[in-house]
Amino acid sequence: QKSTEENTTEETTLSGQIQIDGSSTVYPITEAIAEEFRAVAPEVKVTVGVSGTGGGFKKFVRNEIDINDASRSIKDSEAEQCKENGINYIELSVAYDGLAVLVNPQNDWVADITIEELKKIWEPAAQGAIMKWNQIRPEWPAEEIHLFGPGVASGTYDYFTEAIVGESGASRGDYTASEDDNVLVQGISSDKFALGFFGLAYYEENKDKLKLVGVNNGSGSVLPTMETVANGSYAPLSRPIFIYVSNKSAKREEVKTFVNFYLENVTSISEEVGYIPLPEAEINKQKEKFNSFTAGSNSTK
Amino acid sequence: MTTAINIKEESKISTDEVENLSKTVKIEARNIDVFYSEFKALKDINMNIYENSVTAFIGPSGCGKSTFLRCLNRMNDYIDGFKMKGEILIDGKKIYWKSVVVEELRKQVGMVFQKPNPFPKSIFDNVAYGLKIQGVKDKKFIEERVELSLKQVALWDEVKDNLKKGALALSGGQQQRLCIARTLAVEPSVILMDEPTSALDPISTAKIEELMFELKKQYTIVIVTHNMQQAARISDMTAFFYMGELIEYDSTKTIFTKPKQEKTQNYITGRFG
Amino acid sequence: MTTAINIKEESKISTDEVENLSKTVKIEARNIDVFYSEFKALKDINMNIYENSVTAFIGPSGCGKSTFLRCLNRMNDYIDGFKMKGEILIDGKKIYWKSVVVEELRKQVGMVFQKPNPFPKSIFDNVAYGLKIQGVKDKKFIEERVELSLKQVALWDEVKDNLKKGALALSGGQQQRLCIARTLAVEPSVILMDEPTSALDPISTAKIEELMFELKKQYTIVIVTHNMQQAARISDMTAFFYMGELIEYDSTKTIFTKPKQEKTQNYITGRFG
Amino acid sequence: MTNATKNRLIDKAFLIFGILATLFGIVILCIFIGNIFADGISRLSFDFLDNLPSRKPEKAGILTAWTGTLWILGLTTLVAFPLGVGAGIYLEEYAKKGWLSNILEINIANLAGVPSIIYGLLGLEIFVRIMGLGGSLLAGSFTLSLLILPIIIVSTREAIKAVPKSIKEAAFALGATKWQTIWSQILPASMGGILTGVILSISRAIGETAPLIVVGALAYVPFVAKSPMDEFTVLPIQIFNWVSRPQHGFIVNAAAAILILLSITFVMNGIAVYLRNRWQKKVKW
Amino acid sequence: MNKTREYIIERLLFLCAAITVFTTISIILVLLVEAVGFFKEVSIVDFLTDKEWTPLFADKHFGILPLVCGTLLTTFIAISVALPIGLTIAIYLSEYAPKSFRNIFKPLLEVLAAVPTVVYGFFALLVVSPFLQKFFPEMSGFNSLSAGIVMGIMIIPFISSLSEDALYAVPKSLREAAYGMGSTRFQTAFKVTVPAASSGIVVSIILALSRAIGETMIVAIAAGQQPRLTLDPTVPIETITAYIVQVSMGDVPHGSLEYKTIFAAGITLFLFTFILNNISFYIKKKYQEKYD
Ligand SMILES: Nc1ncnc2c1ncn2[C@@H]1O[C@H](COP(=O)(O)OP(=O)(O)OP(=O)(O)O)[C@@H](O)[C@H]1O
Ligand SMILES: Nc1ncnc2c1ncn2[C@@H]1O[C@H](COP(=O)(O)OP(=O)(O)OP(=O)(O)O)[C@@H](O)[C@H]1O
Ligand SMILES: [Mg+2]
Ligand SMILES: [Mg+2]
Repeated sequence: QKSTEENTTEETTLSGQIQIDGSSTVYPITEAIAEEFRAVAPEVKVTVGVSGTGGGFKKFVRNEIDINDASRSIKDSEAEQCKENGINYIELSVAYDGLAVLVNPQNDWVADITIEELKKIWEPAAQGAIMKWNQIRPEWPAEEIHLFGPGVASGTYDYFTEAIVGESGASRGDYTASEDDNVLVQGISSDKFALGFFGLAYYEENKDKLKLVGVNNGSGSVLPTMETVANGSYAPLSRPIFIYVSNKSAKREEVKTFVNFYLENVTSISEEVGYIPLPEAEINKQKEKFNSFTAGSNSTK
Repeated sequence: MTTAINIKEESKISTDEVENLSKTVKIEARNIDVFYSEFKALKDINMNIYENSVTAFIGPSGCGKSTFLRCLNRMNDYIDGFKMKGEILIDGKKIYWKSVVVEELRKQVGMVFQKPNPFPKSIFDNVAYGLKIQGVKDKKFIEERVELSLKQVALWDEVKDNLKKGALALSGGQQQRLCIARTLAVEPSVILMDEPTSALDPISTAKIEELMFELKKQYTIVIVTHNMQQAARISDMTAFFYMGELIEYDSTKTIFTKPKQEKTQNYITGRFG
Repeated sequence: MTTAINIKEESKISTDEVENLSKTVKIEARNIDVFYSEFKALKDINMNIYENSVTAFIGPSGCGKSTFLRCLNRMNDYIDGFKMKGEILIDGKKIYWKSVVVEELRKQVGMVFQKPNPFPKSIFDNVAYGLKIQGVKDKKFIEERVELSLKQVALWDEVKDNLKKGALALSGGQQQRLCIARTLAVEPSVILMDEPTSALDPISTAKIEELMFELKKQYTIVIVTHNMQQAARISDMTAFFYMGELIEYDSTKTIFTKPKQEKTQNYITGRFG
Repeated sequence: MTNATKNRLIDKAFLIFGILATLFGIVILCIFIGNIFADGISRLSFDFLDNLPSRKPEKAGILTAWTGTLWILGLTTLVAFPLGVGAGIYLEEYAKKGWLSNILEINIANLAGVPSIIYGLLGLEIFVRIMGLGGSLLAGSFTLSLLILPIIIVSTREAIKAVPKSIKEAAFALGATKWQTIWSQILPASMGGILTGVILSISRAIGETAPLIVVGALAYVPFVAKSPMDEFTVLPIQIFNWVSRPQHGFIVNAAAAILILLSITFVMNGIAVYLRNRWQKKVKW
Repeated sequence: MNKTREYIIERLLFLCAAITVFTTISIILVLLVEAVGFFKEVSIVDFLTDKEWTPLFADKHFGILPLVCGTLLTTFIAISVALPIGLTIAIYLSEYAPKSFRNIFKPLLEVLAAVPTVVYGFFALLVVSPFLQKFFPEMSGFNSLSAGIVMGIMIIPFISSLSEDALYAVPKSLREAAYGMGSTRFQTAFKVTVPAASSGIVVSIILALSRAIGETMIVAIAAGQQPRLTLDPTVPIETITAYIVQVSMGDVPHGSLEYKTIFAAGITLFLFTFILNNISFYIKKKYQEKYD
């Protein structure tokens, strides 16, 4: 609070426009930061879109936006296009997004699940083969298993397949997908034999409708919490999320201030909107990275 | 008030001047007022229509001829804002009585319209329509009746080889006779005709006028026409309407030779209309 | 071929029977054929229309009266599929000539329609419309002309205090006179009227017939009517059309007393139509 | 039972069936609105209309969304109205029957059925990229204008067709040129019908989500647009965004925003119905 | 002077009309440019015959059939709901209802088509699906049945309003002829007016169909997003439109083959509606000629 007030008096002179677009996963954090930033620099117009990470990068490589919210790292093809268009950029991680594995509250047989079991369920070979709960663990009921997950175009899906199956985009196809996680919440909460995964934030808001499943990566069942994600014990189902800033934009005073403000406040904000903050040290590293980036791009002018 | 005069005059109707006119009253209209919402289209009409005769309604456009005609088989029932006061009796029965099944009434009181309006179906289906909707299933019977009706309107010879042809392919005059045949097929006792020849050529017109002479032996015919010579030629009784009032109703001869009202006189001599 | 006969007969026209009929030919139609796409609506019409006279077109529905009338001010120009062969001359000038500005022609040859069709504007604006679209700005001049035109149709006294009132609030007869006034305001020399009284009551009809007597002193009037008594009353010359052909064209007196064609005879005695 | 009474029974039965079917539609509509009303009414307040977007549901408002919707509404009207009416007039009054008018007609019929998301892809390429308008109000309203153009054209033609021919002929007979006739008589007489069509099509446009998302309408816009080149958001996008948030508070917000959107739609439909009825009365010449 | 002004005005108005042609051309170009890129990498035979659509999975298949199948399935369900109800309403409003009733309820029903489709989507998912699950416990929470039913409700006004217009346009004389023969209103409607207005009704149905095919939000939310070659209405499916939204809002890198799939899907969608619209245009033309 205090620092915000100090900033206000310091920087009222700033003006201009900052255009941000990209992933809907990162959107809540960026939106919250932008909202706070209004108090610091009311003259700077910050807009945030949700075209998806890919859609955001499409604009980013054309220099149509200043910052892209990304729930995954930039792809080679996208990086190449940046190069072609003479755009230098920096990737800053801002928080973790934990993936929660969930079942229906009426499900009284699952308490935890191992990575191998998840892989067995989700790998491409499982399609049409693993159809019943008892195929996973014999003591589980001989009922059909109904799978729910984010749409295949989402970064969350990419990450999950990468972490569990070992290859991004490799999974069975016969599960119910939706881009809208609320829809998944609805699906799992109305189906006793459901199993699904999505962002932790949606679980936090719907605790009464869902049952969280512990993930066992060899060292015992771990539930995703602030600590377990931040200290890495909830591996591998937590991923960092990023913002990308282009060098041209970073030269602009209002963008520089905004990004610094972002890194300064993201710890408290991400907790508030349901994400898991980076450890202190990691944040500091991002700050340094950004400082040297701006310094670097200024000198190459 | 002219209406007051009319009622008195009605009793004096000189029907005896008409040869062969049956004295049996087929349709009786008593104090008919008709409103379309606020607009009063008919004002206190009283009239007896005689059996086995042709009665013609004449009068300038918009005077209420069609409105009155359509009251006789309750064709106005579904018109928004239509209201009628008074009573109409056919064969002594009130046709606006609650228990009257209006569909039955319309079978009994057939109607032919100004523009030939055959259904976009085959000739056969047009004539058979009335029977089919009554639920008649007997094919033989339907075929016989279709033939009979088409013969009655002298259309049989012209179409008997083409009964499956679309009715819309017929000429205007043939269409109109088809429409009459269609009406006859359900065996009505009254036939209402609203300017049935005004869209037709002289030859078709002559045919239909001839037909009316034939038909009136079995049926009671009421016809609206704007062609005064036609009224004079074919009708036994003529009623002159003007601005929703029945100005004069008398034997055709009287109306066209010594009308009692000046308005009638003006109209039939073509001072207006 | 009847058309061949017509052409010959035209030369024999008994115009001398008509008192006071100017012999100046105002409109001359030569070999007019009209097609609506495939349908031939007029067949080889030849006709001279005389100045300062009233010429009536009669004939059954659909015979082509309106079609021919509308050829005289090229009102058919915009109709899809309309094609005309032959020539029409007004004051000796070919009106279908390429260089003719059709808007100018229409100012010279005004038109009044069957149904009164005032614009949904004030009375004043209706009459002033023709001048305004010509670009006349002079307010005083317009006012004078409006007054004059309304006086010509004897409407001035009835509406002079209400010139700003909507024209649709007038009665049918007043509306029709307004439409005539509107036509007069642009100073035509010919006025075409398509059944101008058929939707009117007797009093309005009488007024308009009176008006025509007045107007023919200055204008050449062509009128379509289905009321034969009207044709007989008001016209100097009468043309009888039937199925797209001009069957007979002669002085009104001749047509109504000793027509040369049997069809004309049949028609005016009401055998059909 | 005679056939006539049987037929009568069938007739009556269908009458009831018809009323039920009509009511079914209405009832579903009421359930919808009732549901949303129950969810959203508590959230409706002046603050809700006046607040900028926020991560806290109770603080979030729809100021930028509804002003954006109004902007879009205004700009789209400005673009689509003259174009659509112009095209309608051309087709109804000028175009000669032939291959050209046939192509135009087929084409318009086709456009009317193109899914709105495809218009989004079109707007993205043409307006955002090639014309360089970016994700501005202008690009959005151009896209929506194209989307509703066919509807406006069709309703303009219907309205013009309904003008009695006699009025047109009267003007021609007085020596008016085609355009004079159209401008001074036909347009005034058909304006009621034209406006009805325009309003109905625009009320469809303001409910559109998909094409605007593709064109680049934003989710977080903390300022009210001041010029057509500004970036924007609209109500349906705000609703879509809120509906996919985890916090229940946002679902309530979405319901409240739907209420606002529905009332705009209702008001516009109401105006259209009013115009239509008034104009139908007036049209008895 | 008048003449040149008239000429200029006519040209201007023509331009307004011509814009619609440019729009169509642009749509086709925009779709084609990317779709051509797609078909360079994927053979059109695979596209049309492969029974799987998994462009975003590791094991990529590019068979459009499952999407087409999903689209047709939801459309079929929607039309099965909308057709009987919409037609009944149309007949009721044109043949039975008093004018005043019709004037109120016709526009009121049209509001059904104006409700944002996002709202319908959630209605399908949160109200209709759970309700249906009471009768079919086996049914998945996402399914084409509830999406189709709700979509059917949305397109009711297309059929009811447009068919009502067509019925209303049937010459009064035909109706009167039927009444004059003693037909009940029911008989008049089904034996005379409906057959006479059949082409107009068919046009309205086709319009509703093409609207259903193009509908996006309802199916994206409530039908699941699982391309599947099935006619089973109780399981999740995916439609073409839902796929386009999914990818264009997702995280797929642009310029990639995955990204280009939306244009291939888009052009398929465009073709579908294009064919339907042409059929309806053709019918409409024929029908206009019949009545002039
Ligand atoms: N459905 C209706 N609603 C309101 N007014 C009507 C309706 N039908 C007729 N009228 C009015 O009632 C009056 C009488 O009409 P009607 O059709 O009976 O006249 P008509 O004598 O048959 O005329 P025409 O010779 O032109 O057929 C007219 O003024 C007409 O405008
Ligand atoms: N625009 C048109 N397109 C096609 N055919 C037409 C058109 N206008 C008139 N006709 C046809 O041309 C013929 C002559 O029509 P016209 O209107 O000249 O007859 P009319 O003598 O004026 O009849 P009425 O007394 O009924 O006014 C008719 O058969 C009519 O059907
Ligand atoms: Mg009548
Ligand atoms: Mg005529």
